[in-house]
Amino acid sequence: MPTESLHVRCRFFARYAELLGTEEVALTLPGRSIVRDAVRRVRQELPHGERIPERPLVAVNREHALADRPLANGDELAFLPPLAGG
Amino acid sequence: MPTESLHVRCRFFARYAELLGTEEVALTLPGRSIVRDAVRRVRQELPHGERIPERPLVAVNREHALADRPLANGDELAFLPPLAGG
Amino acid sequence: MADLPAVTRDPIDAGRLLAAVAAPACGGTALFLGTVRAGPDDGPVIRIQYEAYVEMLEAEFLRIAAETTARWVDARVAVQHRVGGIPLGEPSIAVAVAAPHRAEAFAACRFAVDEAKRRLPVWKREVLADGTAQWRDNAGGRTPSRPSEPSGA
Amino acid sequence: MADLPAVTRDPIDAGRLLAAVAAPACGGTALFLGTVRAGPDDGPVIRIQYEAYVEMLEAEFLRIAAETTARWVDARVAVQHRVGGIPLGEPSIAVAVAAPHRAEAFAACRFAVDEAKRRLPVWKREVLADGTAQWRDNAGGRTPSRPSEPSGA
Repeated sequence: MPTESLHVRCRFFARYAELLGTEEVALTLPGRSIVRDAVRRVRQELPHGERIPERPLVAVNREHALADRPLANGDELAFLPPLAGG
Repeated sequence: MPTESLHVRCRFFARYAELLGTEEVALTLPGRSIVRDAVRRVRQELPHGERIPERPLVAVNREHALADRPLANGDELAFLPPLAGG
Repeated sequence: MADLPAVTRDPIDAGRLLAAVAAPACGGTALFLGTVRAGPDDGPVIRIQYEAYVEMLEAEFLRIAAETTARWVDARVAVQHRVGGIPLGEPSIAVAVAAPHRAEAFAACRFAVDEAKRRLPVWKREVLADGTAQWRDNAGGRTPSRPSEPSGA
Repeated sequence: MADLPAVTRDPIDAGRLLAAVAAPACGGTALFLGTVRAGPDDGPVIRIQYEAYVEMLEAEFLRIAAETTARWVDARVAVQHRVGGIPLGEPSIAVAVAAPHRAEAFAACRFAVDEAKRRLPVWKREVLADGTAQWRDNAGGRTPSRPSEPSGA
């Protein structure tokens, strides 16, 4: 089974962009990573990453996603602060 | 107790006006009459009065009224065909 | 709302009802429009004439608005019913409710519309292409109407 | 509806949504407008900035519209969310539903609005008169925001 690394794009919105001081990073993850792995990497490796909650709302490719969703190469992850739409 | 006669105005709308060929009649009723008495008089005495149902929807002074509502001198009764508002 | 007539012969302007209920404390506004509808079995209806007991229609619709604000005290309510000839597809009734939150706005609007359908003294006369006409009630019943007027719009 | 953008920076025009859903078979139309509201404890908010994950906002709102027509198959649905700076009192969201009967129109409109509030990736930044700003979520929570931009409208 292929276990090459995955390249994903992480985007941060609203308050999360303010907390991290950035709106976007590229991340390389081991094959068969899931959303939770990407969140952990962001929290451990980005400056101020620990300011992001352990279980933030995340979207993958513009759809709400659960923490155990498998990631694919090229996915766009979005870290979403508590919503205020409407 | 006063039992002089009552003078009321009866108005007919939409299909009822068509059935009776009139939109309005004046009626004189005994004192202490109720809505049901006025309906009975209309059905018995007006030409084609029997075309009006025995228990039509009636309003008194622009408010829906029950058949046992007492009438007062000068009341305006309205005979309302099945409603179609909205 | 005081500046908006509850009964009109003119086309209903939804924007006027929305403006009439707008208020800083109201975050949700629900509007209902009831429209003259061509049903699948309606035949060639060319226009619909709404007849009303106008004085009672106005009084009853304002009572319904007052009952609505009595039940939802923070709601602002505007109501309007059109009478006379109404072309297919144009609204005959409008109810707008603004409230602090959406649940109240929806519930109050629904209440006022349901009461209106049940209580307003209005009758619907459908004029068909062949010149005949029929009364149509809210239960779907049809009764012939005399062709008592010329069929021009 | 195809000709109406689901996301806009311009003022929401309720008439356009109503026109987009109008159809001969639809006798009832329900419209909801969510408005930027000044609550009793809101302080001197001078404007509200709606930020969004715009690509997802558009996709998610259209998914909600599609889910609504999947549940109410005779309903016609139009949705719109405004982003950017929105003055107090102007709508930020609009949902219009036309359906053959009013019960469906109300239920489908309410469903779409509830889903929108729960799912749309939008954030509300309140700018206060003293130049500070705060994020405001749908649960009523407030979090300070950095004054990262000039406070002019």
